[in-house]
Amino acid sequence: MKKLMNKPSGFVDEMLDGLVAANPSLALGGDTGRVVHRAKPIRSGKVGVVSGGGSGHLPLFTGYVGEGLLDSCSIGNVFEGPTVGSCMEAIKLADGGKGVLRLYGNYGGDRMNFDMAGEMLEDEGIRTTTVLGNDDVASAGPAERQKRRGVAGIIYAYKTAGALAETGADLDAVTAIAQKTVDRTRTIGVALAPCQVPGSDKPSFTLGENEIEMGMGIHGEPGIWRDTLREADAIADEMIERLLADKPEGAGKRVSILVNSLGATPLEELFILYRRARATLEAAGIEIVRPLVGHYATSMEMAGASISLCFVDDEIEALLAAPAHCPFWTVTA
Amino acid sequence: MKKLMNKPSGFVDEMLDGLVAANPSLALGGDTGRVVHRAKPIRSGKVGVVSGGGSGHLPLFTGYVGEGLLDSCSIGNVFEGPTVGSCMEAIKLADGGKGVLRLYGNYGGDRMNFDMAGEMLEDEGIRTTTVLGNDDVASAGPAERQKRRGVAGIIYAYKTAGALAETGADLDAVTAIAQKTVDRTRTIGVALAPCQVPGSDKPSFTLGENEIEMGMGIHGEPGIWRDTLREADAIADEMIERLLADKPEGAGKRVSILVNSLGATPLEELFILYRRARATLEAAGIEIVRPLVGHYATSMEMAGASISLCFVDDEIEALLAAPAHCPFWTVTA
Amino acid sequence: MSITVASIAAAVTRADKAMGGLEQILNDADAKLGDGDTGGMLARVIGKMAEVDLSSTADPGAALSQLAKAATVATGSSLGTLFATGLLAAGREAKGRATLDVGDLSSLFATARDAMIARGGASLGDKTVLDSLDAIAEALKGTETPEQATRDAAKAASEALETFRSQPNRIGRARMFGDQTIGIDDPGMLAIKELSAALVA
Amino acid sequence: MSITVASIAAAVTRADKAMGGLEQILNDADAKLGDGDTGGMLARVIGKMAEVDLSSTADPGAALSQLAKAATVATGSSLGTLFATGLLAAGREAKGRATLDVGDLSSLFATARDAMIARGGASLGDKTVLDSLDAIAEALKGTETPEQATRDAAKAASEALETFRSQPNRIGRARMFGDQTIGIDDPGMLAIKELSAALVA
Ligand SMILES: Nc1ncnc2c1ncn2[C@@H]1O[C@H](COP(=O)(O)OP(=O)(O)O)[C@@H](O)[C@H]1O
Ligand SMILES: Nc1ncnc2c1ncn2[C@@H]1O[C@H](COP(=O)(O)OP(=O)(O)O)[C@@H](O)[C@H]1O
Ligand SMILES: [Mg+2]
Ligand SMILES: [Mg+2]
Ligand SMILES: [Mg+2]
Ligand SMILES: [Mg+2]
Repeated sequence: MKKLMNKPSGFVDEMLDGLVAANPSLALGGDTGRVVHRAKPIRSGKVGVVSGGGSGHLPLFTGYVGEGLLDSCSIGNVFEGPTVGSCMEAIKLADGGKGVLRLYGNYGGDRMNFDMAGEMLEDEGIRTTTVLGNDDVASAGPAERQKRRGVAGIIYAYKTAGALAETGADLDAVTAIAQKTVDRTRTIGVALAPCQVPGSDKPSFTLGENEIEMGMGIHGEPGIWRDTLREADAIADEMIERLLADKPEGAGKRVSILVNSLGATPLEELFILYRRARATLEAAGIEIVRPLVGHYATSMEMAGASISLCFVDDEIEALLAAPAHCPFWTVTA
Repeated sequence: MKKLMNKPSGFVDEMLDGLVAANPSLALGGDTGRVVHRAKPIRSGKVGVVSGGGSGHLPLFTGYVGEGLLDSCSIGNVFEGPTVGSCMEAIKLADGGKGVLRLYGNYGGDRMNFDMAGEMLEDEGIRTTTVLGNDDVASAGPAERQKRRGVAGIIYAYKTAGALAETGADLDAVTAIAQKTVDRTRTIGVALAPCQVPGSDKPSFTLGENEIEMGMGIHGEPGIWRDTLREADAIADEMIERLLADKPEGAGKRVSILVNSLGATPLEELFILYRRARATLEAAGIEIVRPLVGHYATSMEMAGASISLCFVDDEIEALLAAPAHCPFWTVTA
Repeated sequence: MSITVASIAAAVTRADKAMGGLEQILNDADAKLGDGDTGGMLARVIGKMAEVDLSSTADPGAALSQLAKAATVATGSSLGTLFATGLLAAGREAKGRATLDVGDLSSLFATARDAMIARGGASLGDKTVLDSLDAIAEALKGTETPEQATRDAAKAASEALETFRSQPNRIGRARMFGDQTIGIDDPGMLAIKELSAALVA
Repeated sequence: MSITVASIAAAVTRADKAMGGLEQILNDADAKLGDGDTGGMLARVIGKMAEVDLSSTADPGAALSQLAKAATVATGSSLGTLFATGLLAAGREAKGRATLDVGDLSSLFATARDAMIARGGASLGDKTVLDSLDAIAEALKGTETPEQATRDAAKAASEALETFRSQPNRIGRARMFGDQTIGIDDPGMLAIKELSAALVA
């Protein structure tokens, strides 16, 4: 796989350099150089919202630092968790004296690092809470929901927690809305072609000439089935069906939907998927609010798409509509 | 190449369906069903700005319909010009009584269709002007600039013409700013891997395992050289060098830059390119204003990137800063 | 011998039928140099023209204009638009005349050719449909009967194709291939040859 | 026989040297089941630890804590963080004691092991570093001299690797491969085996 890059060892740092150079609202911080935070220091009295994860998923995770979204974000090497040190730095940079919500995807390594970072900061008197994104329905059954991985759907929790934090709400309230949003969000992905970690000599997985995998994880984790490519409508139908079969408790008749490219899949194909997903949802009596279609959480040049549904209630819907601005997502009043 | 689609013959119409369904600010119009226009009818007394082109380049062309940008856009099959009929319909939908600027890329077929559409509407009393995007420096030498193709850089002219039109300026003024913006914009692309037209049984071109092509057109038109992949910094240097060697008359020391993915190339790589391009420009004493990095003009799943420079003057810079909103580009005051 | 709205409609029907067997042949020819859509596009354009109801159309000029308009909604390709341009120009020339004479055909083809040159910016000799139309306009100069006209046109289009085969394409997508196009038929010229052959009674 | 800050520093230096030859071996082992970075990551972590200047550090407990902190900035991988967690816990247990005794080692390893279980959520028997540390803690119970300690530890780590080879991985990336992991060494366990062997005088 050809990549526009220099030495693989510089991939992440050069990418971060470019990201903050192109976006003056972002700054790169910490001794580790692996924390992206808002250029404007956090307002005293505001609850901080921090995330983190491996590189290779832009706009996730760093791209969501911005008004009404994240305050800071620690970032690891490609597909590797952020270091404990950078997690500590991210938390400190998001500390406005009212505590910090750690909001990140449910991966073992990331959990260890954020947990350890939190413990090591306890003596500095920073109160932290944790909410784990676990939207990927393909990664474990409904009975083991707490084992599921976090994927694209986490941006809904970024949005609601970020919006509530801007209002001056306290840490418990910000944590609660993030948890509620995660609890009401479901995602499933379908992979068409792999990506390759810079410096690696082979792709992260292999798929046959005409083969796809339903439910594959964003690092190539095994999914539900592998079979020949079929029509987009059939794929959309299965994805929506699987998401609705996993409807959260308290779900009403309104959802926000995110049709997301895993990287190489172009907007044209996303809109073809969206068209069918929307029709299927409407046929099921469900109304779509604030649809999102685009590149929101990728795995570099992986081909495929994911569909996320956030089963909103009035509170979530209002927070999704609140103004927000980061380099990759702008919501205007 | 695997695609998330249904029948190839439905690719464009289903894509357009999804596009307008996901974006309530857009509507699909005309008897041809191949015109995207603002959902809100054009304000009487406002000059209309219309564009058009083949499908397969999202967000181009239809995605730039929105406040402070385009009023309407005609769209053809993948990599084919829009029909004369749809061009006529797009012009009519952009007619607020003060004339319509036709602003599109310099391709023979598109020119014929827009020209013919304009002529056929003359008896309806709609005054039209034409500005052709011709930013691709690889497609002809500086002496034959009027022969150059239009590529990603046209969005700068969308922005300035769209912003000026919103102020109530007349057709001549809107045409003049579009022409000035085109005259001051230069682009070069580099291709890493091809895309495939839906329904075709082979990619639009072929490149060796480790081969790239500098200057290749967005439909695979031959470029300047074909050679082995090199480091991103070397590629960025050559691209910037070629753009600066073609500096327009009157260029000052301020440029806006657009680092654009041709489709499959992920944001990570764009930021690595941007980092170097910025350093090289600064070393040349040039200051960057309003940088853009992302998917702005693609060729479906083609891999590669383009760099555009818009050599701004005060007027252009102010118009780039004016508020604008379309599904893929938001500028806030 | 006069050319009527009915004979124009009959020619369109015939061309439309002929496209059934030609579509793939023309696509294949275009695939060698371009994007392989000449056949599909022409089938669409001529199909739309065949749908036009000319039964109440006053004169041949109006019929040509109506056919041109039908063509414009069906295609965004160069050839399709040029085709419509040529029809529109010929229709304008014929406008108001109740009937056309076979003797007018040469001039109508020349008018179409010139409008297409103006629209597309190509020149005679670039190995395009223009060269076929030019050859037809020339061949029809002395023609007196419709039968002779179709025969002469078909012969001229066939000869033009032969003549230009050994030259390179100088316009459109095919131009990118330069001298590689020598020995290969231009798909637009091939289309004119095959369609005019299909009109021979 | 007592364990001093100096002997801890010496062990780190030795491990750091050993990583030179081990990095590739461990990467290769990880590539079979995971992402092929165990060696690179450990080299980075132990390298950072070797850079720590322990010369003015008061006691072994403080030295272990300092090393743990150095480790946390160098890695985001599971094993690296677990490594730091274990060091931190052992450091906390030893805190304030001017010297440690060889007889304390078994308990320190057990403490590290338990902290790592708490942090990572894996269990003994899952075929991870935990099983190696558990075997070492067990083996060091009766040990009296540093020489005997390193020998016993190396032997225990080696035996644990042998024992678990025929079992499947139940944690981390390797878990995805299920029974395919039978017969393959866990890279973390292999690392402990090789590093403890390198510490044998
Ligand atoms: N500018 C032009 N002037 C005259 N004829 C042209 C021109 N461009 C293309 N053609 C004719 O059109 C044919 C190609 O038609 P078609 O495949 O429909 O176009 P496209 O290149 O848009 O796919 C060519 O073989 C040539 O004869
Ligand atoms: N949760 C865990 N508990 C205990 N040991 C673990 C755990 N996760 C991973 N390991 C150990 O770490 C090793 C892998 O380390 P490394 O390659 O650095 O991690 P990563 O999977 O993050 O790339 C495994 O061989 C295993 O021994
Ligand atoms: Mg063609
Ligand atoms: Mg074509
Ligand atoms: Mg690993
Ligand atoms: Mg790893």
